[in-house]
Amino acid sequence: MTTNDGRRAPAPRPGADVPALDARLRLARGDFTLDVTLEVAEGEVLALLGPNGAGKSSALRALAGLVPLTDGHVRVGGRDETTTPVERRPVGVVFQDYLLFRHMSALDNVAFGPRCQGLSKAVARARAAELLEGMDLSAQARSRPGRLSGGQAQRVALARALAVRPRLLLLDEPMAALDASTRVDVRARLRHLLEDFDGAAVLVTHDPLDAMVLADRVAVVESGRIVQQGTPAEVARRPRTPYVARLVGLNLFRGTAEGTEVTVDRRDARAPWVVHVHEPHEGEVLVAFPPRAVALYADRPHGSPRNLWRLTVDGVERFGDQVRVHLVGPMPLSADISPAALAELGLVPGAPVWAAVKAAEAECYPG
Amino acid sequence: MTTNDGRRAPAPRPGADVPALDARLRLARGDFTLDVTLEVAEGEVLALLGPNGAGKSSALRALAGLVPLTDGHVRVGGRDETTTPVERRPVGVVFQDYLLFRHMSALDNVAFGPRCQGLSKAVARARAAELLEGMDLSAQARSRPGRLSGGQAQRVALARALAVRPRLLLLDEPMAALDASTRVDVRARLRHLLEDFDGAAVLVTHDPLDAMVLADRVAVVESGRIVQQGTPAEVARRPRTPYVARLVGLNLFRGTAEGTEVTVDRRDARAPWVVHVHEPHEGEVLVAFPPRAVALYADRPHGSPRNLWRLTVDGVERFGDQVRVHLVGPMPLSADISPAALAELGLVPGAPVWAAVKAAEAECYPG
Amino acid sequence: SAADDAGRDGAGTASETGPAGTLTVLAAASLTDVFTELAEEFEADNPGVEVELSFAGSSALATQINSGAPADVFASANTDTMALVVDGAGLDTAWAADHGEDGGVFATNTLRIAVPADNPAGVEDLADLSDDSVATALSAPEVPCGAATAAVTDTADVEIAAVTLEQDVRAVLTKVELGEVDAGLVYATDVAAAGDAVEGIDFPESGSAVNEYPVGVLAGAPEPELAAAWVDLVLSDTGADALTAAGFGTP
Amino acid sequence: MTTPAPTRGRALRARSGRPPWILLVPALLGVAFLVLPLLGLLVSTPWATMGARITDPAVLSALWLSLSTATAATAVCLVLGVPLAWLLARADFPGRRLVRALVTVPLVIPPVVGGVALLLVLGRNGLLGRHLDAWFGLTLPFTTAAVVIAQVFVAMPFLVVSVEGALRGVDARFEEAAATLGANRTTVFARVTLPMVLPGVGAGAALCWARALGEFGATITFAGNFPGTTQTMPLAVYMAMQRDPEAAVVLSLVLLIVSLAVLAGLRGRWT
Amino acid sequence: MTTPAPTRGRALRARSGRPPWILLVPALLGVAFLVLPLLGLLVSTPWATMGARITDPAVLSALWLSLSTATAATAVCLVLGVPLAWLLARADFPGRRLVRALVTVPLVIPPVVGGVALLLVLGRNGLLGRHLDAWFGLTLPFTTAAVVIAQVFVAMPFLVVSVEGALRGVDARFEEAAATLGANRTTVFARVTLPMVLPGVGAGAALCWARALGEFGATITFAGNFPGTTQTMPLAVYMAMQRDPEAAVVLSLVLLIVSLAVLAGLRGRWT
Ligand SMILES: Nc1ncnc2c1ncn2[C@@H]1O[C@H](COP(=O)(O)OP(=O)(O)OP(=O)(O)O)[C@@H](O)[C@H]1O
Ligand SMILES: Nc1ncnc2c1ncn2[C@@H]1O[C@H](COP(=O)(O)OP(=O)(O)OP(=O)(O)O)[C@@H](O)[C@H]1O
Ligand SMILES: [Mg+2]
Ligand SMILES: [Mg+2]
Repeated sequence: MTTNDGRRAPAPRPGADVPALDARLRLARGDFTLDVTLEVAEGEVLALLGPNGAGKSSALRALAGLVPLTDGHVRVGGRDETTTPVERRPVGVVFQDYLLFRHMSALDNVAFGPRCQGLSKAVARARAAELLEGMDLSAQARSRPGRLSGGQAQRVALARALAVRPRLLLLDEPMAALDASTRVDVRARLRHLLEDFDGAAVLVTHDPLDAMVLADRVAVVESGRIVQQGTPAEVARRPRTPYVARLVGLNLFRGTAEGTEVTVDRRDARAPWVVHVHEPHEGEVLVAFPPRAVALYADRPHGSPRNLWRLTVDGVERFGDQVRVHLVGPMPLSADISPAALAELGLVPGAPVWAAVKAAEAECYPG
Repeated sequence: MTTNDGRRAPAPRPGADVPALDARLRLARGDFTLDVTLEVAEGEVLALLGPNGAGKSSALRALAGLVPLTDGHVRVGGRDETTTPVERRPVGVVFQDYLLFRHMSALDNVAFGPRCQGLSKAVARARAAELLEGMDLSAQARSRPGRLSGGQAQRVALARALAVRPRLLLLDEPMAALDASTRVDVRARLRHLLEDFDGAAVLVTHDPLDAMVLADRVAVVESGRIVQQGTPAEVARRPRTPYVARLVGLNLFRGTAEGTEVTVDRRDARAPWVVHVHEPHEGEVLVAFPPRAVALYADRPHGSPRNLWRLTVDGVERFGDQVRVHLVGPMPLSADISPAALAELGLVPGAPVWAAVKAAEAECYPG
Repeated sequence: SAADDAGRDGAGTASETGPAGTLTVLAAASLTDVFTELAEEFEADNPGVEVELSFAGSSALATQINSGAPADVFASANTDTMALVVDGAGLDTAWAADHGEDGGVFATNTLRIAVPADNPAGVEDLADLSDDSVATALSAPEVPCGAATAAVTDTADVEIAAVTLEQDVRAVLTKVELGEVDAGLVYATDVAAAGDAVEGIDFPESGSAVNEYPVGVLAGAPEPELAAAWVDLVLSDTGADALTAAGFGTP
Repeated sequence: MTTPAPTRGRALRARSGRPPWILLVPALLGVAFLVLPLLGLLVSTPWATMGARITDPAVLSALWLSLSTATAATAVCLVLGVPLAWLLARADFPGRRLVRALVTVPLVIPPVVGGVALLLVLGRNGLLGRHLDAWFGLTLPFTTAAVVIAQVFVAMPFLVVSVEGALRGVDARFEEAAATLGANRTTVFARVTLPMVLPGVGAGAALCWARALGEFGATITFAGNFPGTTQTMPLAVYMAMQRDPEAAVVLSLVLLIVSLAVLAGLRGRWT
Repeated sequence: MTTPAPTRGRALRARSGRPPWILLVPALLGVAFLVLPLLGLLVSTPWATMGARITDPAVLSALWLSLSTATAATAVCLVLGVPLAWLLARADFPGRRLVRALVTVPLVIPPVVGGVALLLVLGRNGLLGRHLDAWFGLTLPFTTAAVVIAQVFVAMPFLVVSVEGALRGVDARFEEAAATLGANRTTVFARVTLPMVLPGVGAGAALCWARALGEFGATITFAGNFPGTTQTMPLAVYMAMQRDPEAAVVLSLVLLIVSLAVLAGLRGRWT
């Protein structure tokens, strides 16, 4: 189990067992209410993952002091900052579209924070130059933000946020404005930079890959609540909500286990729908398996798979070098098969098909 | 070979061998010049893939008549439209952020085009209502764009573009504004809708997955030129430029083949670097293999892999449930291994390592 | 010349005590030419004295004075406005005791009919203006010239259908100069100033409304002696000559 | 380090601080600059006579004339000024910079001179006016139409400058989107651009209306001063000033209160 | 269906069409409205005497006074008006709507009445003026300072309205970003907000300067009409009008040309 793979153990200060960030955020924005509790250790990166409008940005803005809490607290390094004004919080923020000041050079953007902290112009610029150098941006120091590429702009924004030496680093979708090919590089770079940061970091993202690569821990936010927390691998393997399952591309069902039989909860419960799993469980559980674990047959197969259902093809789409078949029936299911298999099975929307899943492939865990 | 997997054969009109779109686009924007030739058959979807600033949007805008050509032509269904003003081209455009008119309901947005074509209000609205119904948006017909979700807004934009019954449909990053979880659904839906469209469609995207799922053919644009064309599968398997290789996650080298030995082109050519491949080739070739085809060893292994190189670890990042190791040496390489293997090998940046690739895994094709 | 002598006489007493300082005179706009000329004279006669002239509509000046403007002399285009000042900020009591509680009248003005140079409507006397086909501009009854106009039309027993009631005589004259109206009732001084652009027509009833220009030294004047000297100059023969040349009558 | 127990109930607002004095002081001075003169007027107003005056039919007729001509002038400004603003913001033609500077002419020129200029052009003997007279028997000066023309002349810059600013703020890509849907430039303007700049047009119209309402110099010169047809409130104020400054103050206040009521009522919607 | 051979060489511009007449006609009418009166003035100008007049020291002194007071007034408007605009755009306080309407007061009020109002407040017997006099021996009316004050009063609304509009257009998230970097509200304003709205401030200052330059009524009432100290160009125009309307036209043109030169020179930078 690669839960944290030891890459960067949170290093609490000797004798201090307070988390670097300890926050309970409650707030209302119109009809929407947010209520989340976040704890992040020193050197740890927490990713907030969630659909549009889940409240990720609101949470980040509350941590920065940009929106008021109705209740709760924000403690950074054990010190209460709940009512500290924005400009005096020990916080650095990297905004989604970076918000670099267009009328200043990259250097002046980075030196802005130190200047505001009362450092002299020379000292502030020296610190900024050092940070930019550390990010391979010395050549761009005099450039206006308009002349930077997306990846460069992101690093300048990060340097600007780090220049105030924050204890808490907040990043709101730092990769969203980048194109797919530079993303890979930028993501790797950002990872290195985050590894060097010794405060707490909270990262908002839509992209599960970002969360996987950049974060030590993932918190999934839906409708203003945290619905799942854990290491990226845990969350990816054992999603707790359809949103997460869809995000990581799994079939997910909630049901009640009796031994190795799980009866799936269904709205219309005429005929019970049962999934066989490998290890025995009792009570409320979740069952997940990847689309590639689903085998399709035109005729009823006679073999080992313990789960065998008759379903109907709803649609077919090409997905990388695989084909994803959407099935409907008692429960909707996705299956990934090879194009050759597709041609052989002659799957067109409306066609009946047998779907088989080995019990060993169906991961079952308490719901 | 699933080059086109028969899903939707271009259906030329009886006796007409003219492509639905036949364009040569030459233009200059400041220092940047674009020079591409595009041919799209009826019912075919062409994806333009390329990095930021490659000229994808410029090409699309030139097709729509929004930027003038310096040279070339645009023929749609055999008719020359090179100098037709925007508003009289048989073209529908879906813009990146949709650009729905905020002061009109979804219905009026869709009815706008037909109205401009001179249809009466009632007829235009009837057509719009029909289109929206076909996209499952009847319930949202009276909503202002501000109240639509990203996926809904995208469909309204598509309906609006289709309402003018264009012969050429242009889509500029139609998925970019959507979050990762809705993207999967929206992409599938868009595919269905594109399948029903019988004109030519050109789709600009950053995301190789979009290109794979939505397009019949991919043209890769870099610096204003088309550097590669082909079916999505071909492009993904046999990238011709580092950009494409990075995009689809392959290691790619250009070199000269003599039988099954490929000598890789290198700037500093002190010691020749050779990759062994399975099938014999002669002359200029490209060699590609996926990171998961690279096995790593702490000590020199004695086995079948014909390619064995001594490299240095540059960095390690978690990638899904795998770990991606970046290697440097004579040539940079990426390798995907399991976290268990990582722990066992004790790979830290700077550590030496042996990398092995089976000749059968290295795809070789003329460069 | 005689005028020069009179000027020296007028300022004679002051120059013996070696006057110096700045004399501030607020005067009706219609006095611009005359007072500018007299100021040069006054300064020549009293080296070290500077005359500051501020011209505006009489009522605007009255407002300024009643708001405490630090001025020495007020020359109004009509007695009503002077009365506003007398009731408000007031006149210098010492000076008023000598020259009259309501200031001293130094000039008069009578109405004339002004017509464009080519007299398109063929106007010959006041009665012609009652014809509806003759577009006529008059001054508004609120302003002195308008009051005078009312007086002469009463006397002449004609009713004039004006197309506009202008804010001051100058505006009436502008309309005549530009040919926008066929005739206007203005002061004799305005006809004189307008030169060839307009033609003035006298009419007998004009004598029934003689407009009087009063002048006075203001209460709290910073330079009461210079002010008195200025008023003396205006009332002197030199002043009278200048006024006559500009078309004014003198009392 | 003791941490205060978080307060419950009302918002835990990170004390955002009141506006800094270095901005607040000049801002308040600015307000004082605008309000004090108004206060001066209010203090010196003979309130007792107020009632009688605002029911005086002559005042009511001037007020009505002012409101109706200012509204008409605003309408004309909208019809001419919005397309002009569009031309300045969107079309590319030689001399655009000059035209843009010309738009500010009515601001710089003293209104009385503006009135004279209008007479020189549209007066009975004016460049155009003489033909209007000869061909159509139309004379503009001394009519209510002349009041509107004078107001349009002085108030137009406000509309044009505001609307042009708003047009520059509009994302031109929406216009492109409309063009790809088959809309010609007129349709794009009417159905896409205009609805998008409506707030800017509203703000411009409000400024324009206020300026037209306060217009005096050009009106009295070009349109003359005749109760009922051309005597607007500012002219009535001026006339009252000649005899009875207190009455002038009262009339100004009436004008001011009416216009503040209208503007406060309207502006809330646009900003 | 024959397709024309594509032309080579110059841009194959999809004929974007000239502006539609339904917009062009009113726009040109609008321009005509602004230009024709100017033309009227130009035609009736006695060009022969122009040279003599613009070198007349009295004219030069008035012109200089006008330019310097208008510039000073613009500076004062910037100092007071920009913070006021910021307050209206950013701070949330009761009565904001009223203050916003009050800003338009100087537009509506006839300038002469504005001058009276200033006298009522700042005159030697005014609400404040009497204390200024008693405590500091300071009297404002009839000084060059009074000219500036009158101009500030009438020109401030232009600056405030323009700058407020520009501030509303600024993306407030940049200000938030600055706050997270430790900038207090003053620093945010000075180093982030202000640089971002500079074009709007420039446009507002240009309007403000133009209005100050053309100011007549409030100036002559509050500051008087003393050559050299308070007689600005519009007042000189008025005086010329009393004697020699042609001279008035010439002086107006001088004023106009100077201001157009300044504005055309400056405005190109901001828009
Ligand atoms: N200024 C605001 N006023 C009122 N409601 C708001 C405001 N900003 C956000 N909301 C609401 O708060 C909820 C959460 O918004 P938030 O921006 O935090 O979501 P998010 O998770 O960041 O979404 P996204 O992924 O789209 O950025 C939404 O329902 C939104 O409508
Ligand atoms: N209006 C313009 N004027 C001058 N150059 C421009 C303009 N718009 C784009 N360019 C330049 O044209 C080139 C191509 O831009 P284009 O927008 O077509 O790229 P793209 O492939 O769509 O990029 P992206 O993926 O970032 O959207 C770029 O180098 C850009 O700088
Ligand atoms: Mg967000
Ligand atoms: Mg693009």
